[in-house]
Amino acid sequence: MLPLIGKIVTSSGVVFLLLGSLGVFRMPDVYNRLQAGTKCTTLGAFLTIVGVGIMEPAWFWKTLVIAVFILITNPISSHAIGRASKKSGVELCDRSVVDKSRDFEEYESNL
Amino acid sequence: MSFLQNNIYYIGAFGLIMIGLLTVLVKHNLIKVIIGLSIMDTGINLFLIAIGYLRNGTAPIFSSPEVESILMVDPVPQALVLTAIVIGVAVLALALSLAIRLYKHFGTLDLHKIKELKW
Amino acid sequence: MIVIVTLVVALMLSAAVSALFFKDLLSAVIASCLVSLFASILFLFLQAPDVAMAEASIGAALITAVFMIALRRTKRYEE
Amino acid sequence: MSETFVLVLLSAAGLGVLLCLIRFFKGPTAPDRAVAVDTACTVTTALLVFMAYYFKRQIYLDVALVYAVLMFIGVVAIARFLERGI
Repeated sequence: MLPLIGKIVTSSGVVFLLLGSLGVFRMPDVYNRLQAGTKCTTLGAFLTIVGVGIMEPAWFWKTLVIAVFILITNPISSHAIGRASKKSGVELCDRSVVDKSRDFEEYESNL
Repeated sequence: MSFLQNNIYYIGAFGLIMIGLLTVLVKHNLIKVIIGLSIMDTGINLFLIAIGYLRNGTAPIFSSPEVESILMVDPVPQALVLTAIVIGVAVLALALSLAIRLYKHFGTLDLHKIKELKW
Repeated sequence: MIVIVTLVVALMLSAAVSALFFKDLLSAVIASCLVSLFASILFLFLQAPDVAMAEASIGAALITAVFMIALRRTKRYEE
Repeated sequence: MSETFVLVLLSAAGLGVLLCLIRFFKGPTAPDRAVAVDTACTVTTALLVFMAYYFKRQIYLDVALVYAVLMFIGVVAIARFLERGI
Protein backbone atom coordinates (compact mmCIF):
# COMPACT_ATOMS: atom_id res chain seq x y z
CA MET A 1 0.00 0.00 0.00
CA LEU A 2 2.79 2.41 0.93
CA PRO A 3 4.69 2.26 -2.42
CA LEU A 4 1.47 2.95 -4.31
CA ILE A 5 0.82 6.12 -2.26
CA GLY A 6 4.44 7.14 -2.82
CA LYS A 7 4.17 6.65 -6.57
CA ILE A 8 0.97 8.73 -6.76
CA VAL A 9 2.48 11.58 -4.70
CA THR A 10 5.71 11.54 -6.72
CA SER A 11 3.88 11.55 -10.06
CA SER A 12 1.75 14.53 -9.05
CA GLY A 13 4.90 16.33 -7.93
CA VAL A 14 6.60 15.73 -11.27
CA VAL A 15 3.52 17.06 -13.07
CA PHE A 16 3.80 20.25 -10.99
CA LEU A 17 7.52 20.52 -11.82
CA LEU A 18 6.83 20.17 -15.52
CA LEU A 19 4.03 22.75 -15.42
CA GLY A 20 6.27 25.20 -13.55
CA SER A 21 9.01 24.82 -16.13
CA LEU A 22 6.44 25.32 -18.89
CA GLY A 23 5.34 28.53 -17.15
CA VAL A 24 8.95 29.76 -17.07
CA PHE A 25 9.15 29.04 -20.77
CA ARG A 26 5.83 30.59 -21.81
CA MET A 27 5.14 33.65 -19.61
CA PRO A 28 5.74 37.11 -21.10
CA ASP A 29 7.39 38.93 -18.21
CA VAL A 30 10.06 38.58 -15.51
CA TYR A 31 7.55 38.79 -12.65
CA ASN A 32 5.13 36.29 -14.19
CA ARG A 33 8.00 33.91 -14.85
CA LEU A 34 9.12 34.35 -11.26
CA GLN A 35 5.68 33.48 -9.95
CA ALA A 36 5.34 30.40 -12.15
CA GLY A 37 8.87 29.28 -11.47
CA THR A 38 8.69 29.63 -7.71
CA LYS A 39 5.26 28.63 -6.43
CA CYS A 40 4.69 25.73 -8.77
CA THR A 41 8.22 24.42 -8.46
CA THR A 42 8.30 24.64 -4.67
CA LEU A 43 5.13 22.56 -4.35
CA GLY A 44 6.37 20.13 -6.99
CA ALA A 45 9.76 19.60 -5.39
CA PHE A 46 8.20 19.19 -1.95
CA LEU A 47 5.72 16.55 -3.18
CA THR A 48 8.40 14.75 -5.20
CA ILE A 49 10.97 14.48 -2.42
CA VAL A 50 8.45 13.48 0.25
CA GLY A 51 7.03 10.93 -2.20
CA VAL A 52 10.43 9.30 -2.58
CA GLY A 53 10.64 9.25 1.21
CA ILE A 54 7.28 7.44 1.36
CA MET A 55 8.43 4.89 -1.22
CA GLU A 56 11.55 4.09 0.83
CA PRO A 57 10.49 4.34 4.50
CA ALA A 58 14.07 4.16 5.83
CA TRP A 59 14.91 7.45 4.06
CA PHE A 60 11.90 9.40 5.28
CA TRP A 61 13.53 11.77 7.77
CA LYS A 62 16.41 12.74 5.50
CA THR A 63 14.07 13.50 2.61
CA LEU A 64 11.90 15.53 4.96
CA VAL A 65 14.94 17.64 5.91
CA ILE A 66 15.74 18.26 2.22
CA ALA A 67 12.12 19.23 1.49
CA VAL A 68 11.99 21.65 4.45
CA PHE A 69 15.23 23.29 3.30
CA ILE A 70 13.78 23.76 -0.21
CA LEU A 71 10.65 25.20 1.38
CA ILE A 72 12.82 27.76 3.23
CA THR A 73 15.42 28.73 0.62
CA ASN A 74 13.39 28.87 -2.59
CA PRO A 75 11.13 31.84 -1.61
CA ILE A 76 14.18 33.74 -0.30
CA SER A 77 15.99 33.59 -3.62
CA SER A 78 12.91 34.40 -5.68
CA HIS A 79 12.09 37.37 -3.44
CA ALA A 80 15.65 38.65 -3.89
CA ILE A 81 15.42 38.34 -7.67
CA GLY A 82 12.06 40.09 -7.81
CA ARG A 83 13.26 43.00 -5.68
CA ALA A 84 16.48 43.29 -7.70
CA SER A 85 14.68 43.29 -11.05
CA LYS A 86 12.29 45.96 -9.77
CA LYS A 87 15.19 48.10 -8.58
CA SER A 88 17.24 47.60 -11.73
CA GLY A 89 14.39 48.94 -13.82
CA VAL A 90 12.85 45.94 -15.62
CA GLU A 91 9.42 46.99 -16.89
CA LEU A 92 6.20 45.04 -16.58
CA CYS A 93 4.72 43.72 -19.79
CA ASP A 94 2.18 45.91 -21.59
CA ARG A 95 -0.76 43.58 -20.93
CA SER A 96 -0.58 43.85 -17.14
CA VAL A 97 -3.42 45.74 -15.49
CA VAL A 98 -2.32 46.63 -11.96
CA ASP A 99 1.02 47.85 -10.57
CA LYS A 100 0.84 48.12 -6.80
CA SER A 101 4.43 49.27 -6.30
CA ARG A 102 3.99 52.29 -8.61
CA ASP A 103 0.76 53.20 -6.76
CA PHE A 104 2.64 52.95 -3.49
CA GLU A 105 5.41 55.23 -4.77
CA GLU A 106 2.85 57.81 -5.87
CA TYR A 107 1.17 57.57 -2.48
CA GLU A 108 4.47 58.08 -0.70
CA SER A 109 5.42 61.06 -2.88
CA ASN A 110 2.06 62.70 -2.15
CA LEU A 111 2.53 62.51 1.59
CA MET B 1 25.27 3.55 -29.94
CA SER B 2 27.99 1.49 -28.30
CA PHE B 3 30.56 4.12 -29.25
CA LEU B 4 28.43 6.80 -27.63
CA GLN B 5 27.93 4.67 -24.54
CA ASN B 6 31.65 4.14 -24.12
CA ASN B 7 32.88 7.63 -24.88
CA ILE B 8 30.20 10.17 -23.94
CA TYR B 9 32.02 11.42 -20.82
CA TYR B 10 35.28 11.86 -22.76
CA ILE B 11 33.39 13.79 -25.45
CA GLY B 12 31.94 16.13 -22.83
CA ALA B 13 35.29 16.62 -21.09
CA PHE B 14 37.20 17.35 -24.29
CA GLY B 15 34.44 19.68 -25.47
CA LEU B 16 34.71 21.68 -22.24
CA ILE B 17 38.52 21.83 -22.45
CA MET B 18 38.39 22.99 -26.09
CA ILE B 19 35.74 25.66 -25.40
CA GLY B 20 37.74 26.98 -22.45
CA LEU B 21 40.92 27.07 -24.51
CA LEU B 22 39.11 28.91 -27.31
CA THR B 23 37.83 31.48 -24.81
CA VAL B 24 41.32 32.01 -23.39
CA LEU B 25 42.85 32.41 -26.85
CA VAL B 26 40.23 34.53 -28.61
CA LYS B 27 38.67 36.94 -26.13
CA HIS B 28 40.22 40.28 -25.18
CA ASN B 29 38.37 40.93 -21.95
CA LEU B 30 40.20 39.81 -18.81
CA ILE B 31 37.13 38.60 -16.86
CA LYS B 32 36.06 36.54 -19.89
CA VAL B 33 39.52 34.95 -19.99
CA ILE B 34 39.15 33.98 -16.31
CA ILE B 35 35.70 32.48 -17.03
CA GLY B 36 37.39 30.39 -19.74
CA LEU B 37 39.98 29.19 -17.24
CA SER B 38 37.19 28.12 -14.88
CA ILE B 39 35.42 26.16 -17.63
CA MET B 40 38.69 24.45 -18.61
CA ASP B 41 39.25 23.50 -14.96
CA THR B 42 35.83 21.84 -14.83
CA GLY B 43 36.60 19.92 -18.03
CA ILE B 44 39.88 18.57 -16.69
CA ASN B 45 38.20 17.44 -13.47
CA LEU B 46 35.50 15.65 -15.49
CA PHE B 47 38.16 13.91 -17.58
CA LEU B 48 40.05 12.69 -14.52
CA ILE B 49 36.90 11.30 -12.92
CA ALA B 50 35.86 9.61 -16.18
CA ILE B 51 39.17 7.69 -16.28
CA GLY B 52 38.42 5.90 -13.03
CA TYR B 53 34.84 4.99 -13.94
CA LEU B 54 33.74 1.38 -14.10
CA ARG B 55 30.53 0.48 -15.91
CA ASN B 56 27.75 -0.66 -13.54
CA GLY B 57 29.98 0.24 -10.62
CA THR B 58 28.98 1.86 -7.36
CA ALA B 59 30.39 4.59 -5.16
CA PRO B 60 33.48 3.69 -3.08
CA ILE B 61 31.75 4.29 0.26
CA PHE B 62 30.93 1.56 2.77
CA SER B 63 27.58 2.77 3.97
CA SER B 64 25.66 -0.51 4.16
CA PRO B 65 26.92 -4.10 4.62
CA GLU B 66 25.57 -5.45 1.31
CA VAL B 67 27.87 -3.25 -0.81
CA GLU B 68 30.55 -5.37 -2.45
CA SER B 69 34.01 -3.91 -2.86
CA ILE B 70 34.62 -5.68 -6.20
CA LEU B 71 32.05 -3.42 -7.89
CA MET B 72 33.42 -0.11 -6.69
CA VAL B 73 34.87 2.54 -8.98
CA ASP B 74 38.44 3.77 -8.50
CA PRO B 75 38.60 6.10 -5.47
CA VAL B 76 42.07 7.59 -6.13
CA PRO B 77 41.09 10.05 -8.94
CA GLN B 78 38.14 11.16 -6.84
CA ALA B 79 40.41 12.12 -3.95
CA LEU B 80 42.77 13.94 -6.31
CA VAL B 81 39.95 15.84 -8.00
CA LEU B 82 38.47 16.79 -4.65
CA THR B 83 41.74 18.55 -3.87
CA ALA B 84 41.99 20.03 -7.36
CA ILE B 85 38.57 21.71 -7.10
CA VAL B 86 39.55 23.54 -3.91
CA ILE B 87 42.91 24.63 -5.36
CA GLY B 88 41.08 25.77 -8.50
CA VAL B 89 38.81 28.16 -6.61
CA ALA B 90 41.84 29.63 -4.78
CA VAL B 91 43.66 30.23 -8.09
CA LEU B 92 40.50 31.80 -9.49
CA ALA B 93 40.16 34.21 -6.57
CA LEU B 94 43.82 35.23 -6.93
CA ALA B 95 43.38 35.86 -10.67
CA LEU B 96 40.29 37.97 -10.02
CA SER B 97 42.08 40.07 -7.41
CA LEU B 98 44.91 40.68 -9.90
CA ALA B 99 42.29 41.71 -12.48
CA ILE B 100 40.79 44.21 -10.01
CA ARG B 101 44.24 45.70 -9.37
CA LEU B 102 44.85 45.97 -13.13
CA TYR B 103 41.55 47.76 -13.61
CA LYS B 104 42.34 50.23 -10.83
CA HIS B 105 45.77 50.91 -12.31
CA PHE B 106 44.97 51.15 -16.03
CA GLY B 107 41.27 51.95 -16.07
CA THR B 108 40.47 49.26 -18.62
CA LEU B 109 40.15 45.48 -18.88
CA ASP B 110 41.03 45.12 -22.57
CA LEU B 111 44.21 43.10 -22.96
CA HIS B 112 45.34 44.90 -26.13
CA LYS B 113 45.04 48.31 -24.53
CA ILE B 114 46.94 47.12 -21.47
CA LYS B 115 49.65 45.81 -23.81
CA GLU B 116 49.80 49.15 -25.64
CA LEU B 117 50.25 51.00 -22.36
CA LYS B 118 53.58 49.26 -21.81
CA TRP B 119 56.54 51.62 -21.96
CA MET C 1 19.92 6.08 -19.21
CA ILE C 2 22.36 6.84 -22.04
CA VAL C 3 19.80 9.23 -23.53
CA ILE C 4 19.66 11.25 -20.29
CA VAL C 5 23.47 11.36 -20.04
CA THR C 6 23.75 12.53 -23.65
CA LEU C 7 21.13 15.22 -23.01
CA VAL C 8 23.02 16.48 -19.95
CA VAL C 9 26.33 16.57 -21.85
CA ALA C 10 24.74 18.44 -24.76
CA LEU C 11 23.16 21.01 -22.41
CA MET C 12 26.49 21.49 -20.62
CA LEU C 13 28.37 22.09 -23.86
CA SER C 14 25.72 24.52 -25.13
CA ALA C 15 25.89 26.45 -21.83
CA ALA C 16 29.69 26.65 -22.20
CA VAL C 17 29.36 27.94 -25.79
CA SER C 18 26.85 30.56 -24.63
CA ALA C 19 29.34 31.65 -21.94
CA LEU C 20 31.78 32.25 -24.79
CA PHE C 21 29.39 34.39 -26.83
CA PHE C 22 27.61 36.64 -24.30
CA LYS C 23 28.58 40.32 -24.33
CA ASP C 24 27.05 40.90 -20.90
CA LEU C 25 29.55 39.53 -18.39
CA LEU C 26 26.81 38.88 -15.79
CA SER C 27 25.10 36.48 -18.21
CA ALA C 28 28.44 34.81 -18.88
CA VAL C 29 28.95 34.26 -15.14
CA ILE C 30 25.44 32.77 -14.84
CA ALA C 31 26.27 30.47 -17.77
CA SER C 32 29.44 29.30 -16.06
CA CYS C 33 27.38 28.58 -12.92
CA LEU C 34 25.11 26.46 -15.11
CA VAL C 35 28.10 24.57 -16.54
CA SER C 36 29.19 23.77 -13.00
CA LEU C 37 25.68 22.55 -12.11
CA PHE C 38 25.54 20.12 -15.03
CA ALA C 39 29.08 18.95 -14.29
CA SER C 40 27.90 18.14 -10.79
CA ILE C 41 25.08 15.99 -12.22
CA LEU C 42 27.64 14.20 -14.41
CA PHE C 43 29.84 13.56 -11.37
CA LEU C 44 26.87 11.92 -9.69
CA PHE C 45 26.34 9.73 -12.78
CA LEU C 46 30.02 8.79 -12.59
CA GLN C 47 29.45 7.46 -9.02
CA ALA C 48 31.44 10.18 -7.24
CA PRO C 49 29.05 11.77 -4.73
CA ASP C 50 31.72 13.55 -2.67
CA VAL C 51 33.15 15.28 -5.74
CA ALA C 52 29.62 16.21 -6.79
CA MET C 53 29.03 17.77 -3.37
CA ALA C 54 32.24 19.82 -3.54
CA GLU C 55 31.53 20.91 -7.12
CA ALA C 56 27.98 21.97 -6.24
CA SER C 57 28.95 24.00 -3.21
CA ILE C 58 32.10 25.59 -4.58
CA GLY C 59 31.43 25.77 -8.29
CA ALA C 60 27.91 27.09 -8.17
CA ALA C 61 27.75 29.15 -4.98
CA LEU C 62 31.23 30.38 -4.09
CA ILE C 63 32.56 31.07 -7.61
CA THR C 64 29.43 33.06 -8.48
CA ALA C 65 29.78 35.19 -5.34
CA VAL C 66 33.49 35.84 -6.02
CA PHE C 67 32.75 36.82 -9.63
CA MET C 68 29.98 39.14 -8.46
CA ILE C 69 32.38 40.94 -6.09
CA ALA C 70 34.92 41.28 -8.92
CA LEU C 71 32.30 42.56 -11.37
CA ARG C 72 31.19 45.17 -8.82
CA ARG C 73 34.76 46.50 -8.64
CA THR C 74 35.21 46.55 -12.44
CA LYS C 75 32.97 46.96 -15.49
CA ARG C 76 29.90 44.88 -16.33
CA TYR C 77 29.80 45.08 -20.12
CA GLU C 78 32.41 43.87 -22.54
CA GLU C 79 32.99 46.37 -25.32
CA MET D 1 7.99 -1.87 -13.52
CA SER D 2 9.72 0.21 -10.87
CA GLU D 3 12.73 0.97 -13.08
CA THR D 4 10.53 2.08 -15.97
CA PHE D 5 8.58 4.30 -13.59
CA VAL D 6 11.74 6.01 -12.34
CA LEU D 7 13.08 6.42 -15.89
CA VAL D 8 9.84 8.05 -17.05
CA LEU D 9 9.92 10.47 -14.12
CA LEU D 10 13.61 11.23 -14.75
CA SER D 11 12.80 12.02 -18.39
CA ALA D 12 9.95 14.33 -17.34
CA ALA D 13 12.22 16.24 -14.94
CA GLY D 14 14.88 16.41 -17.65
CA LEU D 15 12.30 17.92 -20.00
CA GLY D 16 11.60 20.56 -17.34
CA VAL D 17 15.31 21.41 -17.15
CA LEU D 18 15.39 21.62 -20.95
CA LEU D 19 12.50 24.13 -20.97
CA CYS D 20 14.28 26.27 -18.36
CA LEU D 21 17.44 26.15 -20.46
CA ILE D 22 15.56 27.36 -23.55
CA ARG D 23 14.36 30.34 -21.49
CA PHE D 24 17.95 30.86 -20.37
CA PHE D 25 19.17 31.08 -23.97
CA LYS D 26 16.28 33.29 -25.13
CA GLY D 27 15.91 35.56 -22.10
CA PRO D 28 16.19 39.23 -23.04
CA THR D 29 17.50 40.59 -19.72
CA ALA D 30 19.79 39.28 -16.98
CA PRO D 31 17.00 38.70 -14.36
CA ASP D 32 15.31 36.34 -16.84
CA ARG D 33 18.40 34.21 -16.95
CA ALA D 34 18.67 34.27 -13.15
CA VAL D 35 15.05 33.07 -12.84
CA ALA D 36 15.74 30.29 -15.32
CA VAL D 37 18.81 29.13 -13.38
CA ASP D 38 16.88 29.26 -10.09
CA THR D 39 14.08 27.07 -11.46
CA ALA D 40 16.60 24.71 -13.03
CA CYS D 41 18.32 24.33 -9.64
CA THR D 42 15.06 23.38 -7.92
CA VAL D 43 14.12 20.86 -10.61
CA THR D 44 17.65 19.47 -10.43
CA THR D 45 17.32 18.86 -6.69
CA ALA D 46 14.24 16.72 -7.30
CA LEU D 47 16.11 14.94 -10.09
CA LEU D 48 19.00 14.15 -7.75
CA VAL D 49 16.61 12.55 -5.26
CA PHE D 50 15.29 10.44 -8.14
CA MET D 51 18.81 9.38 -8.97
CA ALA D 52 19.38 8.32 -5.36
CA TYR D 53 16.23 6.19 -5.65
CA TYR D 54 17.42 4.77 -8.98
CA PHE D 55 20.87 3.76 -7.69
CA LYS D 56 19.41 2.54 -4.33
CA ARG D 57 22.14 4.25 -2.25
CA GLN D 58 21.20 6.45 0.68
CA ILE D 59 24.53 8.29 0.57
CA TYR D 60 23.48 10.08 -2.63
CA LEU D 61 20.81 12.00 -0.75
CA ASP D 62 23.56 14.16 0.77
CA VAL D 63 24.27 15.71 -2.62
CA ALA D 64 20.64 16.81 -2.87
CA LEU D 65 20.88 18.21 0.69
CA VAL D 66 23.94 20.29 -0.24
CA TYR D 67 22.13 21.52 -3.36
CA ALA D 68 19.07 22.55 -1.36
CA VAL D 69 21.08 24.36 1.31
CA LEU D 70 23.81 26.07 -0.72
CA MET D 71 22.42 26.70 -4.18
CA PHE D 72 20.47 29.82 -3.26
CA ILE D 73 23.63 31.67 -2.22
CA GLY D 74 24.68 32.14 -5.85
CA VAL D 75 21.24 33.43 -6.85
CA VAL D 76 21.15 35.82 -3.87
CA ALA D 77 24.63 37.08 -4.85
CA ILE D 78 23.39 37.77 -8.40
CA ALA D 79 20.35 39.60 -6.99
CA ARG D 80 22.48 41.71 -4.64
CA PHE D 81 24.68 42.61 -7.60
CA LEU D 82 21.67 43.71 -9.63
CA GLU D 83 20.38 46.05 -6.92
CA ARG D 84 23.91 47.46 -6.41
CA GLY D 85 24.24 46.23 -2.85
CA ILE D 86 27.23 43.91 -2.68
